[in-house]
Amino acid sequence: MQVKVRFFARYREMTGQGESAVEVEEGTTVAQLLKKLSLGFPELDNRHFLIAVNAEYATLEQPLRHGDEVAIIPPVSGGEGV
Amino acid sequence: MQVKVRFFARYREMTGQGESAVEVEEGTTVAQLLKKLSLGFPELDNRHFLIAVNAEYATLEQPLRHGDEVAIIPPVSGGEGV
Amino acid sequence: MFKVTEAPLDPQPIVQGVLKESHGAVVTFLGVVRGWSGGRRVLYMEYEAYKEMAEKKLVEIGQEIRQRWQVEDVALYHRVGRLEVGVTSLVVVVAAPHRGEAFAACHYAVDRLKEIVPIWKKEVFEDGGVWVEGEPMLEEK
Amino acid sequence: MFKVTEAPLDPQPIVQGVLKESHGAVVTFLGVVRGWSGGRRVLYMEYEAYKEMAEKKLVEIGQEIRQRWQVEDVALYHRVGRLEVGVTSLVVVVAAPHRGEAFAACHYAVDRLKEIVPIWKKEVFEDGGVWVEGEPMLEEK
Repeated sequence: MQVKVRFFARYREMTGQGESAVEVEEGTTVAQLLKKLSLGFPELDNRHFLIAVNAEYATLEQPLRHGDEVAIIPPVSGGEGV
Repeated sequence: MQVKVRFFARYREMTGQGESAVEVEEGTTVAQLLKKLSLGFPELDNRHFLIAVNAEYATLEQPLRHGDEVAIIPPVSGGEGV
Repeated sequence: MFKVTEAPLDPQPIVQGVLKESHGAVVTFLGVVRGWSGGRRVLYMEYEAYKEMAEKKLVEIGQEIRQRWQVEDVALYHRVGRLEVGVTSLVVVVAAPHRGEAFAACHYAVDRLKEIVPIWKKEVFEDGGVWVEGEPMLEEK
Repeated sequence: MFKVTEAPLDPQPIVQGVLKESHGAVVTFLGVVRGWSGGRRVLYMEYEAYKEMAEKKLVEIGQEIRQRWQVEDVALYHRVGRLEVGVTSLVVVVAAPHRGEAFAACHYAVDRLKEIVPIWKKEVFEDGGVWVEGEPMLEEK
């Protein structure tokens, strides 16, 4: 099955892409997807980010389904100065 | 000597005037002035107000000088709803 | 930056007047004439000020804020006269580097205005008007 | 009332959009691009959002405020893209009958936005840009 992975801010720049279609096995969890992604992007190993699945914060244990949109969410910094 | 007395809000309406020139003896205090005023305006006896002399809050003991502006300041209620 | 006026209040130029390059946060308070008071329909409000003293007290509030939060960019405008429902009677703007002091200082300014600034309002209903009186100050200054 | 947009933010229509006759207090927060960060001159900021999720989280903040303060009239607008110094990136407006809940809810909304809403900013200096990262959330949701 296929999931879409979206990268933002420093991860978008780091990976050089805003999104990527990734082929994974049925029942893959978020953690397993991240492990697979980190082969191509070692910085994804540091885990200084959260994960959203279909625009909602998710746990590492969450199993994915075909067509899911998975987003790498670095610590947010909207609004005015920190 | 003469002082000017200013009335605001309910006291302006009550006395029917915004201000009044009052003749008082040299060295009259705020308290003595109020006592004199209350002969004409008994409601001034209730003391539910503060006094300002020359646009600054003053005590009852403060002695007045010729030309002073004395204001009756009911509890303020500016801004939005109470 | 500290004014009692009969003219309509427009927050936008007031904000521009206090904003500096070092600021990241602007907190604005608008006091607005409510259409209801104690369940009764308000027709309009009459605001009255002891103008000279009120402006002096507004400046003092600005000084208090500078001392407490080292925040210098504060504006306090109060409109007086007959104000219809929905009309802005009060604009308080505080601009500061960060939001914490901007919120605290703006809230403080409004609280303080309702304690020491000689401005009064009369709520006018269909059957007449009532002067609103705030809490009497506990001690005289 | 809950928007992530590339368009300039104008607080005035946003205020008008939440104001009702029962309101006496409107608190507005403007987040503004600062010209200085850590003593360095900022040229401009780049704001980026995960738009679909960010707008969902803005709506959630509105719901949290309704539950906590029974305040319903809240607007949260965040601008994204390249924003110059002095430009407004964030507008939060809370209108309520009284000022206490309006200040509390507006401050809460800004704090919460900086915790859960997926928007990021890059400070761009003469010698390059730096993505600002807030505090990492302590626990995952």
